Amino acid sequence: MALLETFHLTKRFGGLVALRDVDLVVQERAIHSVIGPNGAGKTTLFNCITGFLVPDAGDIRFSGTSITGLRPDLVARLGIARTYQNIRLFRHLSVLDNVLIGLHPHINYSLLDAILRTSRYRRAERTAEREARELLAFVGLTGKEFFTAVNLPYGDQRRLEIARALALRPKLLLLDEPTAGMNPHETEEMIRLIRRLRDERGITILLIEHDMKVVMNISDVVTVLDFGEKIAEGTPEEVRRNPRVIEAYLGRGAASGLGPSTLPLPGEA
Amino acid sequence: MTIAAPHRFTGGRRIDISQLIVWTIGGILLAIVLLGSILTLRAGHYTAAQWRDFVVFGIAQGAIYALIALGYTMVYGVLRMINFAHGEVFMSGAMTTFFLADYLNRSGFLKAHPWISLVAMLLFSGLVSMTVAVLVERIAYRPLRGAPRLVPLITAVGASFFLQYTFRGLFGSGVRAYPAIPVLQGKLWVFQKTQIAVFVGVLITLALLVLFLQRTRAGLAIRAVAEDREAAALMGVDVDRAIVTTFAVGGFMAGIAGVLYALVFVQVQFFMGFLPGIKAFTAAVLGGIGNLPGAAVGGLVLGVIESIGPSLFFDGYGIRAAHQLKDVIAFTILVLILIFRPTGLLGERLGGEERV
Amino acid sequence: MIVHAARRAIFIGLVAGIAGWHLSLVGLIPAFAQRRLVGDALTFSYALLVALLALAAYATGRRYPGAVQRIPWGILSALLSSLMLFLLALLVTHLNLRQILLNATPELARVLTFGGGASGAGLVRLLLIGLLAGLFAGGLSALPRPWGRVIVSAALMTLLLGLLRDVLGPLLPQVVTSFLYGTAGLSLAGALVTFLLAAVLFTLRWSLRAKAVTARATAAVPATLRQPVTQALLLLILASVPLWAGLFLSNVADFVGFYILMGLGLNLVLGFAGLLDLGYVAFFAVGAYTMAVLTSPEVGQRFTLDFWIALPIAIVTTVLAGLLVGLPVLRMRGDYLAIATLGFGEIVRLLVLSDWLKPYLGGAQGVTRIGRPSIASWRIDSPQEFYLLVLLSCLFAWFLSVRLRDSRLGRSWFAIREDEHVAQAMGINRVTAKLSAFAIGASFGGLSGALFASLVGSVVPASFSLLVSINVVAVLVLGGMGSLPGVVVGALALVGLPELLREFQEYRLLVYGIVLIAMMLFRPAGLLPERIHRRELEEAVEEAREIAPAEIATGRG
Amino acid sequence: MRRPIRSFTVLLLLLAFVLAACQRAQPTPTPAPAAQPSPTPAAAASPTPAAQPTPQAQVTKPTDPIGVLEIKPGEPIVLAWMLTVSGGTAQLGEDSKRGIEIAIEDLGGELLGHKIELVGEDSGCNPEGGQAAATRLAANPRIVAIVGSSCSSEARVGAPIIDQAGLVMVSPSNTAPDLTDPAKHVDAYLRVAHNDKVQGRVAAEFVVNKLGLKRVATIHDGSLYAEQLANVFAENVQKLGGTVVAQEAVSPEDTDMRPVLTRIATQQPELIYYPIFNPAGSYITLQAKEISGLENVKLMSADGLLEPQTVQNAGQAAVGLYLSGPDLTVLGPKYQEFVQKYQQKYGTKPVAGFHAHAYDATMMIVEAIKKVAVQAPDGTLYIPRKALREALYQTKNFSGLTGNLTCDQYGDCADPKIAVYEVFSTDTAGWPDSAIRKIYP
Repeated sequence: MALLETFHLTKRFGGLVALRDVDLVVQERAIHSVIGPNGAGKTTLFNCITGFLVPDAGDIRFSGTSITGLRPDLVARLGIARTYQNIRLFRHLSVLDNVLIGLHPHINYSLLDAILRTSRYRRAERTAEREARELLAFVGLTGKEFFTAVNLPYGDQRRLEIARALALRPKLLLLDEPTAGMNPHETEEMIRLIRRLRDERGITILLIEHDMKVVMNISDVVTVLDFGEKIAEGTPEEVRRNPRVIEAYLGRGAASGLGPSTLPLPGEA
Repeated sequence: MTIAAPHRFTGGRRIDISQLIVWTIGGILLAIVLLGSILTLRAGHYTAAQWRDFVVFGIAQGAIYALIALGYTMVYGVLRMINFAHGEVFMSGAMTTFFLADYLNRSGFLKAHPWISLVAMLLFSGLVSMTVAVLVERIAYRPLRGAPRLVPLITAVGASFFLQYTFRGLFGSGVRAYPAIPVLQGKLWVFQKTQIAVFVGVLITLALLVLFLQRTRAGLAIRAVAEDREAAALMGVDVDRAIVTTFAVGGFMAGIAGVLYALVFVQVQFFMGFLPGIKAFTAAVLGGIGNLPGAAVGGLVLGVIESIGPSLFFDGYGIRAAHQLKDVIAFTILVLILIFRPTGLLGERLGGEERV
Repeated sequence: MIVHAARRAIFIGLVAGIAGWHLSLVGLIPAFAQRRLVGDALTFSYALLVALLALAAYATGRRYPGAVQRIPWGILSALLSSLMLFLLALLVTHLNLRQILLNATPELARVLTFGGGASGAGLVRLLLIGLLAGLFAGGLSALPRPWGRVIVSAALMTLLLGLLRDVLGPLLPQVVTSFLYGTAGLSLAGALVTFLLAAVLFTLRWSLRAKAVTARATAAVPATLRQPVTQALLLLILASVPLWAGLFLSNVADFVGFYILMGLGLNLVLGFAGLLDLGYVAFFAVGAYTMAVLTSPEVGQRFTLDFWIALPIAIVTTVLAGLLVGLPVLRMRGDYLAIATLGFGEIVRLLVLSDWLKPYLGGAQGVTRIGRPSIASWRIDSPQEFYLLVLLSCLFAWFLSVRLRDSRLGRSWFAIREDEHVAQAMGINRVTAKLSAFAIGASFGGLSGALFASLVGSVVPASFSLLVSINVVAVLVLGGMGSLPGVVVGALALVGLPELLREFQEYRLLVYGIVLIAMMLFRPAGLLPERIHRRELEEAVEEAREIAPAEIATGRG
Repeated sequence: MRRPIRSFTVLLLLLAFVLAACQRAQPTPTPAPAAQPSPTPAAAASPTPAAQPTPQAQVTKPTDPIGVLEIKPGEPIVLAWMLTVSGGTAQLGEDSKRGIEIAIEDLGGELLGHKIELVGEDSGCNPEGGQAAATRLAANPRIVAIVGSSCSSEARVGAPIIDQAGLVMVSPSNTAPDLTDPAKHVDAYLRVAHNDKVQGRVAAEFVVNKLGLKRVATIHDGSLYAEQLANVFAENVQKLGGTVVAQEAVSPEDTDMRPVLTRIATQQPELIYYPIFNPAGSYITLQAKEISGLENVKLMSADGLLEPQTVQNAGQAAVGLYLSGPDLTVLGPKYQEFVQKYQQKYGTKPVAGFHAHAYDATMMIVEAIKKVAVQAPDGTLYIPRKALREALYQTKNFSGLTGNLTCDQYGDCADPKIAVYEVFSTDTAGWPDSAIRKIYP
């Protein structure tokens, strides 16, 4: 069953067309990757889905209902969480607070409860903290609850960002280059983490990734964007063989900083 | 695989109650202003000549706003920050030059060579303001480059008060009156000669500024930094130097504005920079901040609205002493522009930065 | 190396000299010439000059590891500054600058040269003092860890006590007063005793704190504050202020209270939610004017309400005003927000000033005969009685601030402050979060305004100028944005102290300017940084050191 | 030893609080400041009738409903000023302050064996300044009485605060009718300056009768003084058969007066009366003649602009300006003597119009203190505050520099002599004679 669908999604910036008639179907419990050279419109796609950009035309549906033009916070509350290419944590807050903020929509007490510290407030805060600690444990940050986010090592920051996104209890998680800047070992771990997200928590994953190894390794479906248009879609195997994809990458490979060698040729593992 | 779209989305963001309220308020204000104007015009208290006078006064005042606004706009274009202390830069030139003017007057030089004296005063004032502007940049802004945006804004406010009360301490809180310049007394057609001097001064300064930005290496560097600071740095532009130049040029113009202000309004004091500063900022925003012609147009438009507004908008309602509401009009325009068209009348030249 | 060091010493010496010129010519130094601190000799002017020289020496010397280098370079720059000061004295004496520079008086020359005048004697005096200051500063900084700090703190304490003679004198038992104070300022013996006592106290405090640190207790001060006994004691002291403070001090305390209230309110907006509101005075004005219109027989409907009925109405009105200001500026950030709110603040002032609204709001003449509160048969009239009301309001605002900070609303403000975009992606409704910050923050300002109007008995438009907003921002910046104790410290230092030092009044805005710039340059987190923030930082750094020493990024705080 | 005593006093104070609170509830709800001043001394309330200290009084400290000030031997008698000494109106306040200083000098700096100490607060010629200054002065319990304020706006908000604190103030230069209006007058407030009911009338007579002008416009700046004087003037002009064609307002910070002047020009006035302060006043003087339709209009202002700054700032444009104000030319030889002292001490002739008034205000206060003060054998001086006020209200035929002063029950003590001056030269070196001359009456 399709969790997220876009129909003829189009977004322009002045004269530049960032997305043109993009149709995308993300199946439930899939790990779905979006790839494409720089400037292909991947991040714009994410921004449209999460409500930060209003598409010029087209429709976005989440679990069958249209979410086009919905305010970002409402989109988030429906169960779409995201991370960022250049990590965006609440830098001067503690690790725990970062996650607690993610839990914001799920904490229910009134202002009066907070002011009077009613039992309801205390219960909600306790539950929230427990859940936050669980999430931190899940991503492997136990013991660092009271670090300030900026002081975490790079890999931990990535993980914290995921924990924070998980706190929204999302059905769909958008990951924007989760392995960027990581060493092979860290990348390994991240791949494992992403798998666990789907397997243990049943979260559908939409992924932007530059590292082809990662893409080919974990994706169920891969969509390829080029100049805002969808040029291919299918299993990693299919996409890898698609001549248009090879052309898109090879043709401008040097210019986009992505040499042909990064695209694993057929036959490679 | 193509799917026929079941629904084609055409509208923008779904309607938001907060936005609705804001638009309603804006609409009501517009209606009030329009109705007031119609009532005033139908009452017909004012002759055409008087409306013309209002416009003339507005342009004279607006030209000074424009000159100060250029400094705001340049700094904003380059640094993306509001140089809150710019009004004080303007004041510092005017205040200091009073003593030169006074000296020239006492020694009789002013009477004998009014033009030379005027040029000397303009240059002197420009240099003083320039020095102050550069010092402010060096001390209050440069060490904080790269800090969160709030931080230089706070130092700017601090610098503004520091300068105001420094000048108060140095020269006293009293009002000083510039000597009259003999050749600029009297009228030429409907204009005072001083007003004409202001227009001419503004035009020349603006022309020189455009030439400077278009034709010199320093100007090129400034434009490059305004466009993209990192890229400019990579291309070998000395960013710090370009920024200092910006402040220097902006300061120089503020200094010139200071003397022109003194020509028209005669009296100067330590607090004189505050209101013109805010107004000039309004003008810069009105024209589209970062946009040089915009600042000039914004200044003139603001000056004219301020001059005409109280009579045109409020007389029809029979509001007492409507002139008092002049600044309310200016500030309301400021807020409305920031809400409804933050890119200003002529558009913001230097896009790129997200302002959701 | 030597050339570099010399250049540095000369540079700092010149900068300090220029600072000295500035302070002299704006009149700050001569203004304090009559304020004697210790005995008949040490005036506040002299203390300022010596402090300037010592500071120059310290700034020059602190680069170097040992006393051997610190002291001579420090002395060099202190001497250079002294020379600059002497030069100014010479200029002032021999050129007639008074026509232009108001403060270039012979008196200034006398003060600058420590009474020696612009002559050889003056030069010798100045150089000698420069030498001593350099020696002193260099020596202090060369002392082992706590001692330099203890001596400086004790000296400052002594000077403060001397400065506050007129205020403290009448409060202390007469025996103490007559021992401590001479005809003006501290007596010599009094100064010595104060200094020693203060030194002992600071040493004690330091060693206690050192112990606390080794015991790994989280931040020492808040922990002790949190203990109920300390809290109760503090409360008792605060509540007893009107009994011992007298009319004048109570009045000052009231005004400090108004600023604490406003500071706490702006703290929600600026400190917590990160929205720079330069028009905060609008809320103060709305509160004050609502109180005025409702309780004064002079304007409006000619009816008067009781204070206690008017107060909640005033607060509700301010909340509405907060929403009204908040709505349009929701989408703005940073500079634009600051300017737009500034515009709002000015609009409010201009409207209450206008003849147009005069029948309702009193115009430029304002409104007088504003009602005072009474409880049963007790009419709260004097500043002393009012103090209790102000104190209660401050405590309430503090309490509310703490509770909100620790709630999900507080967290959503922090999120907006840190990254508005991400906050939205985390499901935080920007509209509610910002509007609630504006509305609740405004209500504190309104409360403050209503109390202010009632205490003073009159409101006039000029009381609600931009300066009030700037004042509140400065209070926050000094104390530390987001820090509640910071608000109190900021208000005491920036509102209380100038009230106590009459000569200071004229220079208070100059000092605000310096405070705003200097704090942002040297200590952006404020004197008492936001507590959570600091605690986390300390722990984090400490623990992280054990785990991954290489990867700690130095935070902003 | 002192400690227990102190805590005991604290307890007593607390008790006193409660008692005071209970007591105050019972009588009429009228609060103290609104109470009408009684022209006759309330026999029961005021302890020491006018005469010199009586033997009984020497032993016991007098009582007084609003407090008794105790000045121990060696302590000074503190007088205060509350004047505008900064900004555009600085000359006005500075001039008055000098008047006070000369008065104290004339007394030899001493009164009843105590030194006179002068303290003061800048009140900035606006309500906010008055509020702040009054609050500060009210908080200083050592002050006996205040000379001030300079501007009427200051007094309107300041006087109630002073009143509440139990102090008394005598203004040298407030002229707004409101301040001594029976309905609005506060008990603590007296003045030796003329009431503008007089000034406005004289100005109107001058304009209509002497100049023969019928169409006038007025401008005020929102200050109490300007607003009321403009109104009184307008009323009187109408009474005398003229018409008031426009009544406008500017704000003290305005610099561009051309739009408002243009609005006035639509009504073609023959004279514009703008009794406001500097710098706004000078802006109007400077800009009025630039407006088409106002080329031949006459300009007239009042004592707020009666200072050299007006001429210095406006230069040639000020020539021909009429200014109403206190008539100093008819004052006797005592005044001439005073001016000489002034010149000796400050190196300039008086710079505004209210130095003599300040001198008189000070002397009036000193007289009243002499009347009510009670001296204990050890030299301690007791000054009952309510009695001091009453003594001031009883001032009769007090011979001052500005005439024979007699106070009425609403605090008006002046012997008003108003003149109209004309600016004839821009030379302010020999102010006032070198720049202005009296032309009426």
